[in-house]
Amino acid sequence: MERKNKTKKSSELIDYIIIGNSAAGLAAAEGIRELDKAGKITVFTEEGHLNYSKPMITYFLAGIVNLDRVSFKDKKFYSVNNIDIRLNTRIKSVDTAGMSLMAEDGSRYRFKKLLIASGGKPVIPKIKAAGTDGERNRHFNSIDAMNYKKIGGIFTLTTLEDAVRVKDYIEKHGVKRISILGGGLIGLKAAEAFLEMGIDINIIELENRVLSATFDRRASEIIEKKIKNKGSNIYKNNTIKEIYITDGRISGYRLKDSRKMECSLLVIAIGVVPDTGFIDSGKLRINRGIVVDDHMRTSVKNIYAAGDVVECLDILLGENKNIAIWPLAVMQGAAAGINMAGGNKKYSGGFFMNSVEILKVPSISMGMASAEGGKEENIEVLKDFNQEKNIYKKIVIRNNKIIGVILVGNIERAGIYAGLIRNEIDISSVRENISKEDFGIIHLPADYKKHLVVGEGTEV
Amino acid sequence: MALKLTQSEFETERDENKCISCQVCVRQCSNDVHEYDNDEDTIYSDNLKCVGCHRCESLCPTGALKIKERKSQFRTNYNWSAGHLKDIYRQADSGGVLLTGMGSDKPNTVYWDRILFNASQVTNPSIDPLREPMEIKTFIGRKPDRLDFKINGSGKNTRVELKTKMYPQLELSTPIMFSAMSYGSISFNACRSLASAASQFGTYYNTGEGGMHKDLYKYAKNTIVQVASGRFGVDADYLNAGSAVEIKIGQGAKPGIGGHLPGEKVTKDISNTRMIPEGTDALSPAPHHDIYSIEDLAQLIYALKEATDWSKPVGVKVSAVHNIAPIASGIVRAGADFVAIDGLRGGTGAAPQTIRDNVGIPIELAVASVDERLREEGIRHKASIIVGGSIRSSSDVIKAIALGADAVYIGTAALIAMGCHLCQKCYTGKCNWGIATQDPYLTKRLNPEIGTRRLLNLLRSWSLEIKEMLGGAGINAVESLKGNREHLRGIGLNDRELAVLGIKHAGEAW
Amino acid sequence: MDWSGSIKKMKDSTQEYFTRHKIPSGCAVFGVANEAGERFDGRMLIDGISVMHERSNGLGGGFAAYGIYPEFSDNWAFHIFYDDTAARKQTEDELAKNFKILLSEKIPTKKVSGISGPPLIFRYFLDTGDDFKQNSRRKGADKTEQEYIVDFVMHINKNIRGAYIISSGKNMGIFKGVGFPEDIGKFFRLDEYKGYLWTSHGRFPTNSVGWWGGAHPFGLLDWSVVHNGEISSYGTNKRFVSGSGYECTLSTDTEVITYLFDLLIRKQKIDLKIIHLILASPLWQEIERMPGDKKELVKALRILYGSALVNGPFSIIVGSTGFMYALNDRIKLRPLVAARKNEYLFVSSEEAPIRKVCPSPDILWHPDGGEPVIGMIKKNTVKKEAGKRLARLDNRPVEV
Amino acid sequence: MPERPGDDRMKRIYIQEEYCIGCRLCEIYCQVKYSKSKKIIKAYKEEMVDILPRVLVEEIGYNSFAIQCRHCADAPCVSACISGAMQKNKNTGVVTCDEDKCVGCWSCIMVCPYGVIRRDLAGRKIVSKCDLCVDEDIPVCVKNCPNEALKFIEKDENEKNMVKSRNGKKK
Repeated sequence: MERKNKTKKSSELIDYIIIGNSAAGLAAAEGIRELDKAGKITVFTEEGHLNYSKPMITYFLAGIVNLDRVSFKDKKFYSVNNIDIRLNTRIKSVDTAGMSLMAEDGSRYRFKKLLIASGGKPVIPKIKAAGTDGERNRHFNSIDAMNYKKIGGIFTLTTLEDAVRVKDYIEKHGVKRISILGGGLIGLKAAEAFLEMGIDINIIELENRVLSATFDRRASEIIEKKIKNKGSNIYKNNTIKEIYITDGRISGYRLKDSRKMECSLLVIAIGVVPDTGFIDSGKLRINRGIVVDDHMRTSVKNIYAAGDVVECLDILLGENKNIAIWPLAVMQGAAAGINMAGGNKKYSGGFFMNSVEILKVPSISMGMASAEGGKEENIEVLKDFNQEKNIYKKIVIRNNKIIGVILVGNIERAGIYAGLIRNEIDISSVRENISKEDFGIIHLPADYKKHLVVGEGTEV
Repeated sequence: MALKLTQSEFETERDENKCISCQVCVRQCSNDVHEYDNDEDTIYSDNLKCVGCHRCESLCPTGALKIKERKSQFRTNYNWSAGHLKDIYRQADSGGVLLTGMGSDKPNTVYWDRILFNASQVTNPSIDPLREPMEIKTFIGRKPDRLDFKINGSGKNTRVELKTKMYPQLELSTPIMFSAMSYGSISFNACRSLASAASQFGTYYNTGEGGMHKDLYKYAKNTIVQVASGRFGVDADYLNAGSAVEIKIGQGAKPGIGGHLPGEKVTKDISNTRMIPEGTDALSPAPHHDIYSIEDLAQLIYALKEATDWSKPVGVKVSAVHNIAPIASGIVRAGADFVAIDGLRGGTGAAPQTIRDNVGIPIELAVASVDERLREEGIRHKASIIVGGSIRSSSDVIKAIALGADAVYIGTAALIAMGCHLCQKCYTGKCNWGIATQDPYLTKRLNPEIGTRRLLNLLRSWSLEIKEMLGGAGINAVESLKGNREHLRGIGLNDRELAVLGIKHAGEAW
Repeated sequence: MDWSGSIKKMKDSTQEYFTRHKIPSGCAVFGVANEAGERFDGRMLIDGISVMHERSNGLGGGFAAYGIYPEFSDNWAFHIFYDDTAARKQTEDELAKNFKILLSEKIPTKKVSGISGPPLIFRYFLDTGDDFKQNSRRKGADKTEQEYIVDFVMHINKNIRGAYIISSGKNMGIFKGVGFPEDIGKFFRLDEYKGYLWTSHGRFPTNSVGWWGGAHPFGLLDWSVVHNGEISSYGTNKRFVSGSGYECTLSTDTEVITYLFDLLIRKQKIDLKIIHLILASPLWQEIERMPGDKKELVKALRILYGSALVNGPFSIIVGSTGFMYALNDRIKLRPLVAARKNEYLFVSSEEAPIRKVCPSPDILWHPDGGEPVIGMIKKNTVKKEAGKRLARLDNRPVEV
Repeated sequence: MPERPGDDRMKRIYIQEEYCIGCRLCEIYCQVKYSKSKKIIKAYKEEMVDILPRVLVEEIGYNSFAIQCRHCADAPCVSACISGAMQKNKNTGVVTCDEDKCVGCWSCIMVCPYGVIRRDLAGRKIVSKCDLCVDEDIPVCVKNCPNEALKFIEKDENEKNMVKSRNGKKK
């Protein structure tokens, strides 16, 4: 009672508030509506687009889809599900004790249940900079998260707005080559788009190969070779030491190895971290991300979290981890929504997976794919490389169970491996077939095969 | 051996305008007739291997294939027919007995086709089976000489009570049963189709001499278990599981000959069912070595009745041979509750061709003379007569019953319903229709659900046709057809044949 | 060709024809029984059957009468047709060899227009001798007296060309011939006979062959059967009775039905009350609905006597010393009407004859298919009149 | 929890692998259905180039079966779809991919445990999967299976059949 009185303006009490209008947030809204048709749902997003799929922005960039088609829910979604959507509304703070939150405009909202699905935000390293901006001739000593947007030609690429701006910039300045800082997932996803557009790229990667976290050396090599063939370059074991700014726009940079590079557009893609800064954490436990249990409950009653902002069970590690990928965000969101509405849906955990296609070479990696064995006795690695067709397949097996897979060149039926990982299937009886090129359900262990063939649909 | 004196008997005609090289034919032929040439995207066919089973033709999605009999011309010779030449070539190749499958294809008189059935006109109304009851329920088993009753009360309160205890009977919803085909000679899926169809339709199938697979025990109520000279799969459970026991003495396709299931067909399941070691040849001796005469048969019948507590009809199956009438009489007097007679054209999985085509007599003549003989001896009621050996249609059934049969056994017709195309290559074990094979790649092709449905449809359509014909003749119960030879007329038959059949010639009135 | 016109020339081949061929026919049947055993003369039957003139075509008519020979009630009464004296001589030789002939005479007839070419018609009252009376066995042969009679009748009918025994019971007789039944009745002077049970038949054969022996009723021992319809189970029924030694020489439905009655009732001892469960068995669907005991009984009857099921259209009236029995086929493809008035039971193809002789019956009904109509004769009354001399009958009209 | 009506009562394609004879007519007819003319001979001879069958026959020796999208109740491909192209129709239970929306990210391929979604590279990069022939009474693969190894029935009926066949099976 006392707390309520603290609230200055008499604020609205909302049944369900969802922070975040993306995969997890909207899956949760749907989950709530499965059980609760009437309760009020309000979704806050700092972005201005009704909804869009973050992974789609590179497809938008590449021109595969236009702005109308980046949404993953149609326009009627909000009205059909009776959802109050608040665009351009950044939440400034969340009072976990007082069960309320405040928007940047100062309005306060009380909630019965809250879902934090605020996603991730890009990591911007602090880099020495030299030069002035175009308008005020302000000098930069360095760029960082606070100021990088003020310099033309330096972008991150995690929001649709980023993509729109990159696209405009490319067109406006006739950009022919783009540098990408970071050869990880986001970097490569950006590379996929630029290459599709016919733009050459320079990738600057700290490690000795691209996709070092999810690929092994061979897989990285295949991708690197493909990129290099097209006139693009990869600078490995490298990073940007200094950025040169001319008339407020990036004009070049200096690498760790002292090489100076010209550059008219730099995409910073070294990673994302959970966006939790606005939360007055109080009792809400946050590690790298918000800690949730298998029902997507945070440590504070009636507050849930899902998506890229959380860390929850990685079934391969057996412990919580932040795995910022779309499929898991949807599953987490759906579970959170059902639980928020009084249902009981367990999120059974997940593991990392990713699909990227570089210059018509599709690749998928999942689980602990970069493991090479040897270190741990119980890890075994099967590899099959067809140099002629540039097809590579790698299976990582631990205790007779698959824990990691890399497929390059031929990704057909990749999900069968995902199923084997998720269901922790003992594959010792079918080991000799598991890395075959035509591997299929028929090669699976008898019981699991029967489960798939005779059953009607999986509960993965 | 490079020199081949035998020519291919079939040719596959492929319409290249229709062939889409989908390779269904390639995948379906167990004889490797069709081969896909990847370089030319063309399918080539090796006619020499074609047995004319029509599997590829049936599954070809574009109708591009046609199987044709390939008649290579020999010099016309009414004595040395092409068949004789080919047989001799094959014998000179192999030095062995010529084997064949299914029933005789020789142009002997098919008396069914020389007999016509009657219908009512004016003096007697025909009956519409769609509007009036039409009864084809049939009982198989021994009938008592007479019934004794106890009469209680008098006048309107009279109650008549049956004192005689009836012998066990098989109750058939239609006078058609599936004849003996063993698990081994046909696939499990074929057996299961027969069993399940019999069970659903309310008739019986016969295990043949191969025992009963344990998965088929659930159909035991509609099963006649067979005891043959090899005694395969026979134990007390087996005998007591079925609703009747049949002692197999002979089979129309190979009277006087035993059976031989080669070891490669004796799979684990079959070995369990037959109670013999896996992979060993299953040899059925030509005679039962405990039956060298009629009194021995009586002992076996008695033994089987004892073993089944006198609760089931015990019958005897014999081939139709020259002395079939006295043989049948002997069997009835030996205590059999039914006599199954298998005619010259009866089918088989494997038989020496010369036996199949030359030994025995047609079932039509056999049933006529057996029925007549049993009536003359006043013992017709003591046993039912079941006839088989090429019952091809409902009209064959009608005619068989009018000649004196109680019911018929169908084997070949049932197989045809399940897909058999009478290629006569059962003995090769490569049946492309999944019937006469144990190769798991081929047995899959007979989905017992389809097999069952097709058999049920066959039984249903024949039963309906039987009802139509009965109704047309003004009969509404199949009992009134039995031995009713007045409803039959011969056509193109001589006096001797008419006399044996006991029928008048077409054109002769009552 | 009208064979009746030249019967003397054609008689052999006519009989031959009849023994080889079955002649389908439509018909009229009419029967009257007095259950008290009171006798009445044949005019009632003639009157009755005459109104069903349309159901006959003049090629056959006949009557069976019970209780007409009380003075010979313990002796076999044979009515025999002869084509000629040679046949008569041959037959009488056989009769003399096998029986003691108590009386032999021509059956009295009178000229009636429409009746032509009758055969020689004789009747005999016979005694089988002491052997049967004492042992009901004869000379070691395994036969009852009745079987002996049956065998003899079969023998004559089959082997003596030109002779035909039409009636072979006791205290009963069959009168029949080619012509309309009312004319046949007059021809045989049936108004002069008195019986307690009469059946009559008018025939409509579907061909032009008229043969006196082929007219109905058909008789064997005490049995007489008149029948309307054409059964489709003839072959089956024939083979069934043939298994028990009955040889169908006439190829008529009536004959085979007579044998069925004789076989089932006399030999197999099946009670009259359940005989319809065999001859016109209930449908399986009806049997399935019956209570346990009855179901078991009817099922057993059907399993054992399936071949005695009479299939196809029929209505029959069976006469016997003790009863009159009428039955329709099980799906009632032929008409049958029954009525009662006091002790009288009437059964008929149509209602008209009943109304003609009994305008206001106590009850009149249409039996269901397979539902028998049974009139049991009280035997006492019959016995009472036994031993009277054979005499011309008075003309007292029957009042009902 | 309210049931999705689509899932419990929808007709699905059930696989009877013991009766799959490996003829691949299902694949052939599926391709024909998605051809331009829908006429088998024309489709094969003139149009076939890159039409993918949406049903896959897997075969080793005598073991074979045809498998197509299972239209899962909790479809991982729908969760994984980044474009909103992959949708499960709540009324019919059918999972379909809207080819106009699909961007060919292969996320669905990555998660489908049946491996029944394939890359369709004939035109724009999209995925190809079984849509249960929503415009037909019976899916063409089912209709044209000569041995009824595929059945198009409701869940209840399938369970009944399973019980039946289990009774008929060796233990």
